[in-house]
Amino acid sequence: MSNVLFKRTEALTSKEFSYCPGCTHGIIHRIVAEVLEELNILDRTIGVSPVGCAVMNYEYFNCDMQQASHGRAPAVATGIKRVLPNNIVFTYQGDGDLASIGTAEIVHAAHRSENITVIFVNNAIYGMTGGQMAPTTLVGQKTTTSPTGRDPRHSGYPIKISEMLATIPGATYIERVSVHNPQNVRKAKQAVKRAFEMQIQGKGFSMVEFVSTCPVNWGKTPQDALNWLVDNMIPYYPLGVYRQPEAGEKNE
Amino acid sequence: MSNVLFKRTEALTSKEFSYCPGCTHGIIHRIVAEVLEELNILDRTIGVSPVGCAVMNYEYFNCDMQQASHGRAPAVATGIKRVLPNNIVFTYQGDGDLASIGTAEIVHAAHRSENITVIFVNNAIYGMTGGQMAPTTLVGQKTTTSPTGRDPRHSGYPIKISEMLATIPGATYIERVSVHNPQNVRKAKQAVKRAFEMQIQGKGFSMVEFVSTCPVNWGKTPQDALNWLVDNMIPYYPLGVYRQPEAGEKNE
Amino acid sequence: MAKVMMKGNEAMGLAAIKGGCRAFFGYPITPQNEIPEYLARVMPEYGGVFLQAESEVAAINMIYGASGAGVRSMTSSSSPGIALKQEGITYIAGAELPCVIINVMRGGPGLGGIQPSQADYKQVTRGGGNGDYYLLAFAPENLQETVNIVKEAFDLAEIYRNPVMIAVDGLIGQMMEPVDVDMEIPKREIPEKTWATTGTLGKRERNVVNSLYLDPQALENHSLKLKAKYDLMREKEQRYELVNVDHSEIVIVAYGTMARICRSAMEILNEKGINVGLLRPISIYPFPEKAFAELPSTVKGLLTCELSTGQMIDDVKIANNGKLPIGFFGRTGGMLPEPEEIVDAVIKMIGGMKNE
Amino acid sequence: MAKVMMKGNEAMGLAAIKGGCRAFFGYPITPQNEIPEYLARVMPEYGGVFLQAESEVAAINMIYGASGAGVRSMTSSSSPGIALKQEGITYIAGAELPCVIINVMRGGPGLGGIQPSQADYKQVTRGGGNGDYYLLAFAPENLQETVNIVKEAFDLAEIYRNPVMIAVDGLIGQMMEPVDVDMEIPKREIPEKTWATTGTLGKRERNVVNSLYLDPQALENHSLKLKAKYDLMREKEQRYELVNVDHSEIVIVAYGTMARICRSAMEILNEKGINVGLLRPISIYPFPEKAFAELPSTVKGLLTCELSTGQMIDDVKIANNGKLPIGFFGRTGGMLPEPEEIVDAVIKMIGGMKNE
Amino acid sequence: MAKGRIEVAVESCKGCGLCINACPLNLLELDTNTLNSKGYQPMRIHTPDKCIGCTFCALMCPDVVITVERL
Amino acid sequence: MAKGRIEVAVESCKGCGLCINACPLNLLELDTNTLNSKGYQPMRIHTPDKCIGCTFCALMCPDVVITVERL
Amino acid sequence: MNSEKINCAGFGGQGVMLIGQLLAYAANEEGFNTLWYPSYGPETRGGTANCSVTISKQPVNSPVISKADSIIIMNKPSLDKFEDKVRPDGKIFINSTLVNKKVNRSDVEVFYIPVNDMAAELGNPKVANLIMLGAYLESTKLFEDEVIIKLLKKSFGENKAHLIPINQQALQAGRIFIRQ
Amino acid sequence: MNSEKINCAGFGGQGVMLIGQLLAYAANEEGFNTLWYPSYGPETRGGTANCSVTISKQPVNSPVISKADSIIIMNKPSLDKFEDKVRPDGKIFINSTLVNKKVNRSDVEVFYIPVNDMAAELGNPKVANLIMLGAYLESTKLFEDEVIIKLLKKSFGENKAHLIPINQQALQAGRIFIRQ
Ligand SMILES: Cc1ncc(C[n+]2csc(CCOP(=O)(O)OP(=O)(O)O)c2C)c(N)n1
Ligand SMILES: Cc1ncc(C[n+]2csc(CCOP(=O)(O)OP(=O)(O)O)c2C)c(N)n1
Ligand code: SF4
Ligand code: SF4
Ligand code: SF4
Ligand code: SF4
Ligand code: SF4
Ligand code: SF4
Ligand SMILES: [Mg+2]
Ligand SMILES: [Mg+2]
Repeated sequence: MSNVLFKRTEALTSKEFSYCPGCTHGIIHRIVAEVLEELNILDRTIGVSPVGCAVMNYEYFNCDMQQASHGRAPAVATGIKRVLPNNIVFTYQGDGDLASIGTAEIVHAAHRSENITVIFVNNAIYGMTGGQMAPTTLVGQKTTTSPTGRDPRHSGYPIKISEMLATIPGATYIERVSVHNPQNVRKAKQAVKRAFEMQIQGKGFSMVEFVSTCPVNWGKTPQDALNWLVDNMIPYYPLGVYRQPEAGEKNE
Repeated sequence: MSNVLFKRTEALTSKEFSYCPGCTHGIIHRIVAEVLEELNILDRTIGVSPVGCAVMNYEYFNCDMQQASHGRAPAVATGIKRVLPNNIVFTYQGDGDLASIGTAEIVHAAHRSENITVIFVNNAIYGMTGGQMAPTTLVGQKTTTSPTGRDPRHSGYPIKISEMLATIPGATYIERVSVHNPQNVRKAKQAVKRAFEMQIQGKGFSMVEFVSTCPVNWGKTPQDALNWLVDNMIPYYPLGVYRQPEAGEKNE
Repeated sequence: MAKVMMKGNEAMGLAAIKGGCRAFFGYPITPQNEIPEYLARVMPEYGGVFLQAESEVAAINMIYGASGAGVRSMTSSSSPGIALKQEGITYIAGAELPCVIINVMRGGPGLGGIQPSQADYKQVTRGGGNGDYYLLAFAPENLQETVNIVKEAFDLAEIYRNPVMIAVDGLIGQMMEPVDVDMEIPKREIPEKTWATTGTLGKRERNVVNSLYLDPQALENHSLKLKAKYDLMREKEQRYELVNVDHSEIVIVAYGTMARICRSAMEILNEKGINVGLLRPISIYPFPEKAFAELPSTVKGLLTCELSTGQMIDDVKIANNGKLPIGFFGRTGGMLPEPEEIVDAVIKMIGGMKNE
Repeated sequence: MAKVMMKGNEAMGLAAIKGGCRAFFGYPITPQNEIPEYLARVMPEYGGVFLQAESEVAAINMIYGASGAGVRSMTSSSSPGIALKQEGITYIAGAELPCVIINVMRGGPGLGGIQPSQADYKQVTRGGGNGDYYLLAFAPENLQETVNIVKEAFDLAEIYRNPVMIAVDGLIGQMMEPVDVDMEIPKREIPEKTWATTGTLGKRERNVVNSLYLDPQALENHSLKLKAKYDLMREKEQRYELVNVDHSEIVIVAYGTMARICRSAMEILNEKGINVGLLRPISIYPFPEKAFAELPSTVKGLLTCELSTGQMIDDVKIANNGKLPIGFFGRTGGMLPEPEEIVDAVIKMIGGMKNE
Repeated sequence: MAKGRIEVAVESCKGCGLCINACPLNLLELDTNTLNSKGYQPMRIHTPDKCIGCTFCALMCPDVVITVERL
Repeated sequence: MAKGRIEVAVESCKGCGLCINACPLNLLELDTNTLNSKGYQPMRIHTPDKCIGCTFCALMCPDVVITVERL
Repeated sequence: MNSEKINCAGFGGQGVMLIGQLLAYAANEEGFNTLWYPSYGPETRGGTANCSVTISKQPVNSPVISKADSIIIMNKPSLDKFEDKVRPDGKIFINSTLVNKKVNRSDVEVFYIPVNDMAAELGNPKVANLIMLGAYLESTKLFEDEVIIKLLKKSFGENKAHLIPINQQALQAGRIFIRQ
Repeated sequence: MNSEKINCAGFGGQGVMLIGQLLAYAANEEGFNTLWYPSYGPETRGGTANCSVTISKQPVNSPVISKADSIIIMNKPSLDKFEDKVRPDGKIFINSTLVNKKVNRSDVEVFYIPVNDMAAELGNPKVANLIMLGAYLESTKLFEDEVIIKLLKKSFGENKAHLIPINQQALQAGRIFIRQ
């Protein structure tokens, strides 16, 4: 009898993703879902959906979900986790959501070391609204609100969220990953697993930042988008662990 | 004929400060005002008042002023500076204002490297509203909303704003100072002068963080408050320059 | 139990706990600070959560999370802080979550002042968020009523799955009065929170808390469902007090502290032989239109009195529907009238009517 | 000039520039994105400022700063984004700064949907901020009217030193129609901005932009000054169109896209021999109460039609003051009725009136 | 000869091609003759015999429409 | 003998005492016999002769009520 | 013609919005009143995109088209969605390359035009929409090709000027198909 | 007494709020209706602080005191502010240590009590407010000292129990001053 090497995780519902073809949101969803399944926490997990292309992922993750207002997912997650400390709570947020409008909420979730896990999908653009500039948009990158390319004299240099949050004592675990090839997909999954393990162990705030693509608004084919990501995003947003607890500690 | 060694700067109006006796807000006001006078920029300066004990400092600084909503002074300053790039624009903000509700606005003013100067007064408490916990309140410090002392398991460790903002490429100049004795008052004035000079030279975002006192809500005499600041605040919030431009550069 | 003296804000904090509140998220603002400060001390004794949020915006979204997780939760703030919560509030209404919001009103607009005011009437009753939604909103006049309503609010919020706002002026928050926090409130059947996201535990279908309906027909259906709820509130939750309206020529319409001041004015008027009644809205959404139908035909005019430049008067006009002339007396910005000012306003109105 | 085809959002962007707007601060949200996107391209050509803010909250506070500095400035957003701006808006009103705010309305409450809606009527006309303040608010029905009003708005904002909101449903933002952006608008005398903070340059007393008045009497005076302004608006700025009201038995009250759909319904009704009029508010604050006084005595009923579950109807009730029966027809959540639905509603209303 | 076998939920495939690039043996292609009901040309394996069951294609599929079995 | 002279706007002094600690020569004290109209005991210099005009007191005064002159 | 109401629908990327816009622009050029209005938002992603155009000698009132005079259908889901939305005696233009279904109604005039195949033949799959537009224009006699080409020239600018001939051919191909 | 309305005013820190609160608490203990209401906010910082207390057999309606029956004045600015706010035949209790001014009105009963000096004599400057309260109670015969002491005991708890005697002396001192 044949042996299944890979099949769709049951931590995803059967609903088809609404993402554009080749959008890495889908890969990231699968990774998160598989981790929830493998850690056997799906049935006590409550996820928080952002406002962004992933807004409807409450239809995809096969667990209890709350849809949060734009940028406020960490506050919503805080509300949930504080009243249900034994449940697992995660947010899933884009860069417009987390790095722009939701800056205060992510900083203070880290600051209070809320025992939640944040999945941060940085595709350097506002995907859902049609491709406006994000704080993470690269210098020179053309978007609908930076039609001649992002100019640092006008808009500054892109903000590096993992680096910034890593200065906060309460930020227990922070890693930046990518899913541009199968090797990195595997690494990314390890990172997500470590992040949720932190939460299970009560160690406080954990976040995994994915550099991700938006083929449609970048105006590229899905594969070209991945290549562009490797050539442009990763050099500016280096992958790696930005913060992890020292042995035995909760946080600093 | 006698020679004036020190007199009240004309960059302050004659209106008496409403601050409590011994509150270091007053010293900081004087420093900022003297710098505006000495750099000869008072008549083209527009200051932005916060919501906090300093809310009425639009009555103290002898220049055009705008009173901003709580935490949004950097956004207000951005609005002013973008339309009047040749004017000098500064904000004056407390730690509740800047480090809590206004986190997104200060981070993104730094991120865009708005060419403004921020005077950040960190007294580790909400002074005006009667002594609630701030994100900067020290561990163990008792406040009306941390009645048994700040507990890091509940509220995390205090956030270090200068350190955090220093990771942002657009943050051109960041220094933390104190005014607990005349020597430090002089140093602090130098820092404020450097910060405004950055702005005059068009170098982008500058901020001086003052560790400051709130004798009334700390429940201490003014001098004891200064001593407590030296013993407790400065060790956690070390003084010094956290970011300055490398020679010739605007920012990173 | 004997009545104890409590400050309004603290009494509301304790009443919330007695009403089953086990999660409070808020942000400092005068004149409501004693609510969070009290709960910071006392909530831990009840095993509940007290957390100071980084902002009003964060606080209301924490409420969304905690209510969505099935826990009775409350936030409090004052006027500009409530303005900041508007997006969060419309989300909570849209997602049909219960919660209690206290607005200890101060003078506006903008930063305004910190003295007592009723100038948020429209902010409270019309919402400031987007879309077709309303809050159930109460405006009590003394601490006993306030405490009872805060307790009831948690039940009502769950029955209607809707946010309940309690709007008191700063004076009610700051004053002390004797109050019995254990006074019985109506027992109601509270529906089970089958919708709460508490983890499926493998025992039920997953729950989703959400206000997004991309299909316009679905969103219309949702809005009509909400509307049916508001219609039901209108039918069932109108609350008001009628004082001395029989044989009165003029009826004052006033709520909260303004109603108390009007009561004193009525005493003075009574001494002068002028018979004046009071129609006191307790619920301001739904506005007690029924009370107007109960007014006897002796009534020849209504005098709306508010601590604002005139906001509730629109609801009075709608309820009155052209029947009686409507006068207005208001003070605003934190100014509290002396009863004599209302006496004068009533006398003037009577004079005006006579001259017509 | 010949009319050119423009998308509503882009036409509003260009109209703003023609109206003297030299600073735009905004944040992306559907269905208004073409406004910022257009201005990102075009504003630099006019030497103006385009900046995408980190949030709606930041954007409205940038407007405060830029307006306070004397520059004509504008922000735009859509329903939940406007909810987030409420605190900033009450500050701007409190500090008496001019500015223009565009709300391209979508379905609510909460995140709701992104299809056209008029369910922000109360959010727009009652404010959602604290305190006694109002916006001057317009709700045009086609692109030419929209463009003209956007241009005028900058003048009106400065004349009244008050924010002006232009509320259009998403359809007006998204559609293309022929439009002449250079059509003349009324010339008005614009007061000098002596209050702007531009640096004293040693030439004048310092200026302060502020909404704080800790002394309640000062705040009351300030509120009364604002009220006088709103009363003046009420007197001078009521705008409306009356269509075919003479000899009509029923007058429809509708604005924006709903008014256009009603016009089509009126044609169908006309063919059926039923004479129906239209009272179309163009200003929604001040609400055109004067228009109701102009209705001839032939009119026997009003039918309020909205893309909401019923919000403007409160203003209709107030303006009508009990005179005529008021019916309601609404679709919401992004649903747009076909003209036939309105035809049916009118016929039903006539039937109902006959039966009474 | 094949060590692995893949199955594609063709109706759900969006034809993004990420799997194609991921396959170390270049076994995959878009089926230019088909258009699924969503309007996409779905992926197909042109040389199923060579599949080694490495799952790379599945790891990269954003729509999680690939199942891989060991033979 | 004095090199400096200080002047205090007594009605505006809040009696906080920060100047007192700052004076390197310990010349300052609160005037316990006076209460200004704000209700504070204002600062006074008890030994004006010794003032060296170092301005430390003025640098530390939060209410900017001290003027220092060189003599 | 007194007034014409059109719905165009297809997959995002098939250029249905452009068909509608060209009709609206042309109408404005020719002195008609007109209104173009897209369905917008995330559901256009992957799903169907569509737009409505009203062209009229009178001012355009309701932007909502209850019953269209013509509908242009570029894919199958759109036929399912819009088949009922055309008035009796109206016209349905169907991209028969992608729609292998027939229209159920018998009270309308239906044109099955294999525009994708025809575009492939012309050597540029992207002009399928212009072939459809040509067919529509030929059938309704609304506007001449010149008007459309003038508009395309303006919008293409110099960079894309070389694409004008192929678009012209596409329009022609559509017209010829109808004539036959 | 049917009803008594009192204003207490002074610098922040002089304990005027406590005077008012003790009166209100005592009233509640003794079965009266009562309402205490502070002025609040930043203007209390440095400026004057004051509170109003209404004590009544009837339910308390307006919390606003148009004309007080008694006012307690702990500093000079408060006298300026409140002098007019007492009804004819009302009482004014003045801290004459800090208020070196006389009351202008002749239609009221005025008590000049040097409470700061007296407190200094008692050895604890902080009890000036209790001396004032004692004086007020003696003059109005509202409550016995026992009620006040019981309340203070409750609020002081064990930590501050040692302060009870000095407060008791202060009340007494105030009473004695009035009696003389
Ligand atoms: C308060 C508010 N502001 C703005 C929007 C509009 N909006 C929807 S999604 C989005 C941002 C999407 O960008 P991002 O978070 O980067 O997610 P992505 O779509 O790129 O995955 C915005 C601004 C909204 N719905 N609510
Ligand atoms: C939107 C809003 N939220 C809250 C408040 C209340 N408030 C006034 S001042 C203040 C904070 C003061 O703390 P901080 O910024 O540290 O200044 P400090 O008084 O300590 O100098 C707060 C929360 C307000 N006015 N507006
Ligand atoms: S718009 Fe971009 S981020 Fe959003 S689903 Fe499409 S490709 Fe992905
Ligand atoms: S409350 Fe604190 S920060 Fe505010 S003026 Fe007083 S001492 Fe200074
Ligand atoms: S499992 Fe490996 S070898 Fe087989 S098709 Fe997929 S990527 Fe190619
Ligand atoms: S990666 Fe998945 S969706 Fe993309 S082409 Fe391959 S099978 Fe289809
Ligand atoms: S100037 Fe120096 S020496 Fe003189 S009083 Fe001041 S601190 Fe003392
Ligand atoms: S520092 Fe200034 S305010 Fe303080 S006591 Fe000295 S002179 Fe007075
Ligand atoms: Mg993004
Ligand atoms: Mg502070």
